[in-house]
Amino acid sequence: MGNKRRMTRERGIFRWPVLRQLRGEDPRSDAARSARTDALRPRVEQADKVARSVCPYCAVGCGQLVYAKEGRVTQIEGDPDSPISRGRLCPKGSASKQLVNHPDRQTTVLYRRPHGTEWERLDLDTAMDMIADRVVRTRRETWQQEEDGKVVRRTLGIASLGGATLDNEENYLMKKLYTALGAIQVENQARI
Amino acid sequence: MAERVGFFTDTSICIGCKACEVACKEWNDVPDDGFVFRATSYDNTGGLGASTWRHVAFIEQRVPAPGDGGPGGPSGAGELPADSVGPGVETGADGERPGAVTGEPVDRWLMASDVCKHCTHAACLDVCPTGALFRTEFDTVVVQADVCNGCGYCVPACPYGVIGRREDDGRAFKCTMCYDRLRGGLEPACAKACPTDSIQFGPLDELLERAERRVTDLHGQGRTEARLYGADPTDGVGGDGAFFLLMDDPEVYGLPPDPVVTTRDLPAMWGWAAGAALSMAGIMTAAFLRGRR
Amino acid sequence: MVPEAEFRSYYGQPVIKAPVWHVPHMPLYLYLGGLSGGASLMSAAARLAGHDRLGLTARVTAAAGATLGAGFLVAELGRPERFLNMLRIFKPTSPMSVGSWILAAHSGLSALATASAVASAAPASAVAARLPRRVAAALPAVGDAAAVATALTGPLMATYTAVLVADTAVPAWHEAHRELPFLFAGSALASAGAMGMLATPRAQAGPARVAAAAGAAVELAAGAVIERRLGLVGEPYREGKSGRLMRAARALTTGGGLLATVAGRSRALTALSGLALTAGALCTRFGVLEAGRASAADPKYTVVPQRQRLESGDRASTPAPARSWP
Amino acid sequence: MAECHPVGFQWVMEAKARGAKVFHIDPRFTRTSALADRYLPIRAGTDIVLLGALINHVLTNGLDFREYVLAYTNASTIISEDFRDTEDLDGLFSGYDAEGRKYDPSSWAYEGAEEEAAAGQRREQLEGGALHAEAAGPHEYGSGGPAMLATPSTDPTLNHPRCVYQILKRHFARYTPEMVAEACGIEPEAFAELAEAITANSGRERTTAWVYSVGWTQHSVGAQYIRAGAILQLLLGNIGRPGGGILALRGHASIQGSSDIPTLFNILPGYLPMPHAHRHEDLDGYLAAAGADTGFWGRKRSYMVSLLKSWWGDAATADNDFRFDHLPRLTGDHGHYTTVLGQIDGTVKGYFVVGENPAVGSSSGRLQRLGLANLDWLVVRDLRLVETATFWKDSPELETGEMRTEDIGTEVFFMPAASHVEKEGTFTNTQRLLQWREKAIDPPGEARSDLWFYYHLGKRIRRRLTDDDIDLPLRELTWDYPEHGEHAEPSAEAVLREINGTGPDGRALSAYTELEPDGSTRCGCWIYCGVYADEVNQAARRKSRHEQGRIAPEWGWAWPANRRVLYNRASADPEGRPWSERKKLVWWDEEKGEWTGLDVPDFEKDKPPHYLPPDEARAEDAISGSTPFIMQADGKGWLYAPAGMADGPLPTHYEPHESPVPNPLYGRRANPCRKVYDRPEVPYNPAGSSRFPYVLTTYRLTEHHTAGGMSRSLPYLAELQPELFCEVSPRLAEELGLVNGGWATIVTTRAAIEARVLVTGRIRPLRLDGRRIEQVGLPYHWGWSGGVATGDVTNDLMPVVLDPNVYIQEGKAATCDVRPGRRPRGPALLELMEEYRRG
Repeated sequence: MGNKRRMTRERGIFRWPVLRQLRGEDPRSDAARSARTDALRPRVEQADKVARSVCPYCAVGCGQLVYAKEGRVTQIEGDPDSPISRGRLCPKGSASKQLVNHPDRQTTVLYRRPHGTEWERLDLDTAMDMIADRVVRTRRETWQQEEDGKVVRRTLGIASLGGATLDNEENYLMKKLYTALGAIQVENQARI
Repeated sequence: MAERVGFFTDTSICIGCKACEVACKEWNDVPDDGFVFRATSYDNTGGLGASTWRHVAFIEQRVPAPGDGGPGGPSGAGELPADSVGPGVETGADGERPGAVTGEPVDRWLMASDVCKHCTHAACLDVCPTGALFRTEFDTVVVQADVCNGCGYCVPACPYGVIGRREDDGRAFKCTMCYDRLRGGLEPACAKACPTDSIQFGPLDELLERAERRVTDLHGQGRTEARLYGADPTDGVGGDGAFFLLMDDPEVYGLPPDPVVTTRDLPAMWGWAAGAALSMAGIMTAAFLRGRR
Repeated sequence: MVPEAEFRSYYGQPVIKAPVWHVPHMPLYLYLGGLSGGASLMSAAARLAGHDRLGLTARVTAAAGATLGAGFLVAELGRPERFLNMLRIFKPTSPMSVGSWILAAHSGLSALATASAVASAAPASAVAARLPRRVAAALPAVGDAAAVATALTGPLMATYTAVLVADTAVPAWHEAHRELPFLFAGSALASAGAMGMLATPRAQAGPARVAAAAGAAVELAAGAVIERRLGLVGEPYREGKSGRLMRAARALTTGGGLLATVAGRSRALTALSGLALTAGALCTRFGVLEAGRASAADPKYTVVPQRQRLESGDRASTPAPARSWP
Repeated sequence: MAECHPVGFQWVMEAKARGAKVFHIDPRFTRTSALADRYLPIRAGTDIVLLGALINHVLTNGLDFREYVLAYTNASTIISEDFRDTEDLDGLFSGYDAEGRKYDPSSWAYEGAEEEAAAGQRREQLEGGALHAEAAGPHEYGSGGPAMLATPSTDPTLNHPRCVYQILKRHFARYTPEMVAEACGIEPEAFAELAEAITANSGRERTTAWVYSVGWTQHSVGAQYIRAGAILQLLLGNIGRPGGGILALRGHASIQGSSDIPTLFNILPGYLPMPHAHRHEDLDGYLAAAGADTGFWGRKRSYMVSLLKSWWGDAATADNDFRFDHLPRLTGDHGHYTTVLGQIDGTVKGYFVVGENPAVGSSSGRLQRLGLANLDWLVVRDLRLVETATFWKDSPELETGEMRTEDIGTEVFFMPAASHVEKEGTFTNTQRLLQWREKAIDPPGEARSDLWFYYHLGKRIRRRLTDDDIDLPLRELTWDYPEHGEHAEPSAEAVLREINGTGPDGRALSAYTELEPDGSTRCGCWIYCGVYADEVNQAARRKSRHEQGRIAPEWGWAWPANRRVLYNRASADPEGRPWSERKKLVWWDEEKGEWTGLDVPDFEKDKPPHYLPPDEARAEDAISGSTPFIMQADGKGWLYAPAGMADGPLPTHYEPHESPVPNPLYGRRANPCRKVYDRPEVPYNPAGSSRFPYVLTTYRLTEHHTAGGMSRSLPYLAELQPELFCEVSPRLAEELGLVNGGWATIVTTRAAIEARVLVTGRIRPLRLDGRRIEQVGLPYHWGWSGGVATGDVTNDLMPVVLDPNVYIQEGKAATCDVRPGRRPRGPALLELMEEYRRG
């Protein structure tokens, strides 16, 4: 923009578009511009981190660039370098910023006691201990060393169902821990 | 002034995924537009407005067997134009609301992503009294949200029914062709997301050339109903910065068949108004001359 | 009647957006602008013709109309606190921008004219007494000059709003762009005349009655032409809610106009005529807004004429002048 | 594909622009149909008839790619004379046990299998196969084949009446175009066009690809649908070649990974079977019965020992069978639906639900909720409060009075989860490509990654152990990963490195061929070995597509060994030369004496095409230089599966469990081995019942994701498809008085739900045998909570009928009734259900 420098110099009354108009600027373009408009830049330029990620919805595996600023995601869009997606995203992939930033996300632990009618708050550490206690107790109570004369070394008292958006590393630790616990009813969306 | 840029939306390869609608909203922070099941095929956002800057239309049709005739478009696409059947496109004086059912199997499902046309002669921009709407260095038309005072004039001025006023906010909004992104050398969010490249962004001249080639290709494949819309610089709005390849008449997609920028007639209007004003003065003078007697 | 038109659309949805302007803000503004415009013209003529009593009524009416109208205009904005942005720029392509400058000038002038008239009419008043002597002395002259100046701004006030609504994509408005200024001008005269009749002693209200009757005649004539010339596009002026309003306007204006010619004979006739004309002018404005809404809501008004244009080989184009607006 | 994998569909559009012809076969006209060259409507649940007819068309007209078929498939293999086909037994194969509703597959074997030297062991393997079938066994061979002869007797002339080719011909003879019209509702002309197109487009110069999703798998004959596709593609020479294949489009970001490193009951990482109590008493016994000894699966001891070593580390030694006994044993079906019945029966006390929402996402939602309500404790980990977490306060059963909140004793923990940008790790996409995700931000509040949850839960559990013997597997478990950050997040890279495996020197291994059976190597998932080669996270590679070729080998890492096209040895002819210049991918470089090409060859690099295995060869050494299917016992593509399938060696059309019509092909109506339950909680619509006259099929929409947990609550997606709707044809709407935009109630014996009506010509009534069959389509994304877009639960309608091979539910074809208007509320709903159940 040829007259950008002039505009940035202008202050106060001199920015009044009518005056700029009288000086010959086009009232339908240059003269009409506000200071905010002159300063506009894409917000991704302000990101302090750009993570190369992958869309969490279907299994096509589209590349995503996740822009974050001060610990908050400011934009998620396709990674143009990806040979799979070439920077494109479907509506779900395009909505993944909302998935992350959505105010409806539950970010605290909630607890419902047996027969309770409302949620209660529980801190994370306590909840983890309570869950560990229950796993250990249930495992002992339902341990099966043998069935029909055959060694089975397992518990049918603890089961698990995982979604298929789990990372490989997560699935691995799950399967490893469950197997060591003797829990065999370990299932995943992959069968559903 | 930078080179003029624009959108070429090739509806013949649109898969109706609505990524454009969502990508637009994510980038531009456009609020949701309500949650209404409209029973109009897979379209539940209805049309462009203050809170929908990209909108995908869905039209279910039956292609009549050759010889069935059908309303031929101006492009002379007499062979294949689809008859409008089913609760899709309505034909008739009353443009009956969905609910009526006529029943032939659908074998053509048109999908098209609509957007602000960024007209060469933009009525919204012309009529905006505050200068909120302005023409950018990319020859696009953008509302400055910090200037708009919500007068609402641009809303009925647009011959395409694009711009709307958000009633809870009070201001007018529409597609900016991601003006902020353009300033950073990025392409608009919708074009970037579009999985099949139905939405193409680039220098307008290049897009026009590409579009002409695409029409030729399609005609070569026997799809003679393909035609460009908004690509003609001599039309009533001087051509669009966002133009389309359509597979049926524009009105089938909810687009005006022959739009005109209303300000084309403004000089004449001022003329008639001046005449009326003078008449007023004359009558008033006469009234006093007569009333004195 | 116009035969039922065959046309195609997207689920019967409108192609263009209906005006978002609210009721009653928008039609009241149109009415008040017309009233103020007509009244200011009357005040100027009264000053020149020496009709002081009628002139005072007219000045007060002009100022009040402009002020109240501006109030409705501001209230109509989505962001009323930004009403001053109307004067951010001057855009000849925007009737609303031009109108804003006209309104600014007109309301300022009419306020000045009224202030001076009020001050002069009550010389003993505290207001005048407090003013510096020199200012007080100059006041009547300044006021008169302002009143005369409104002879220029007034008619523009009354008619620019017609351009404002016509300069849209709404078929019923745009296609009526020839007649609407006359409709509004006539209505403005009738309104101002009615107000003059109502608020001025009968003996001094003669010109007001003439203006009212003549204005009514112009309004009716313009309305008749719109209905005849516009064909399908004019349908909303004849049918539905807007049609009913327009018919009511026609009846009231006809009655009020006829009464105006005889209103000099009694207070009752004056009141009846003035009120009928005022109501008629209001109905016209409400009717025009409704017609615009109905015209935008049904895609046939947009599609059918355009399709006919295309099929008759008369495709729209943009003439060169419009491309080079400043 | 355009509906559910829009970004993947760009490649179909690209192919179309280059002249590819696209057919779309689906019960309803979808967004994919809109862009296809031809759309073929099909009655849900009849694809085997169509595929069978295509196979028949190829065989009858001799249109198969004969050189490919002869060299690379088992077409010439002679089958046991004990084998009887469905042609002989009216829809049954030999070996059916009516009482147990299962097959003894021994009569399906290759001729000579029973006379082999190690006959006893072979027998055991076959029995093992049958037992595995009880535990969804065939799924265990996901990356390998079951045991079978490496060098069976063959007839290269294909004339032997018992050779696979002739058996196939006989088996599919009744799959005619007329039958397609009668069963599927596809017109003979449309069928002819399809048959002509796929055969003309296959051979040396051209390849055809088939793409499927759960429309093929969620059936009581699901696995056989895929088999049918595979047979057709093998006959046409479209496997292992560029532009060919049968491509599974999977629906979730890492659903492939969730199978590879399974959280599935019947397998261990790398498709090694979970040991069975009655078959696998020790490691040797396990390995003897765990599939083939020839082909790369023959290295299973190395894979298994390396896995045990990576889990139990130094405690796992040759002396203690590498702690094989630490593995719990299966005794049958422990799958998802059986688990739910276990919840109702009270055997399952505690349940972890991690990023899943069975209360609305699994078939028969009511059954799921009855199960949840009978638990002692439930842990739900998710981004938001999904229905599975809140069922106790808002389940539909509360409204009907079947449940009361106060009566539900389930203790519920809701643990907020980290989103995909708040943690790092790998997803495995639908083409087996592992892609590492960098972390962008920390998770908010108490949200944590699932990695964090399981790691720290494990640590806490380990702090609570006793010296008791049952705790030994936990005490000895290798459970020590580097932690970082204020939340002590375990290192995902360290876990990935463990999955990759390490050698005796502690360095990351580069390939699964480096794994040893002696305990000197460790590897958490043998097929992923190499993802951390050279101590580099290969999955994190992001070399731009602009800087590399079409195969893009330096973007992420594909298992196995970064090969992008599986079995790509088949892209070259038996002598190792590309079938054609146009379709070349890998080939034998005689000069260098190695395989080379555009992709990483899926073959031993230096094994020449003319290599012939010596007798008694084991593992890959038993695979000849001219057979590409290196995971199979004989290196061949199996047109006929002599073992490994629970419901027969060849695909056979059976009607869905719930079908409005009898089987037009055989007296046997439905899959004789399908898994059904005889319990009051699991009701079925009687077959052919006039009470349930319509075909019901379910599906997804572009705008939503599965049961909606990640999409319904997002305003930007919810506004695009805000309400549950049913799609019905204009004819049906007219008949039933359904109004577009109004309401309909859809009823099965499981549930009655209401949906908005979308009347559309995209749903076509099909004319079958003079009878009009109406189909009703329902997307299944909605549930009762989640804010902006709520609706009844489509999955509540669906029956629990499972495929006998992989235990997937029949979600794509059932029957239903439709009534105009909204459903009754409260107890009145139960009355309506009762009325329907009475018939």
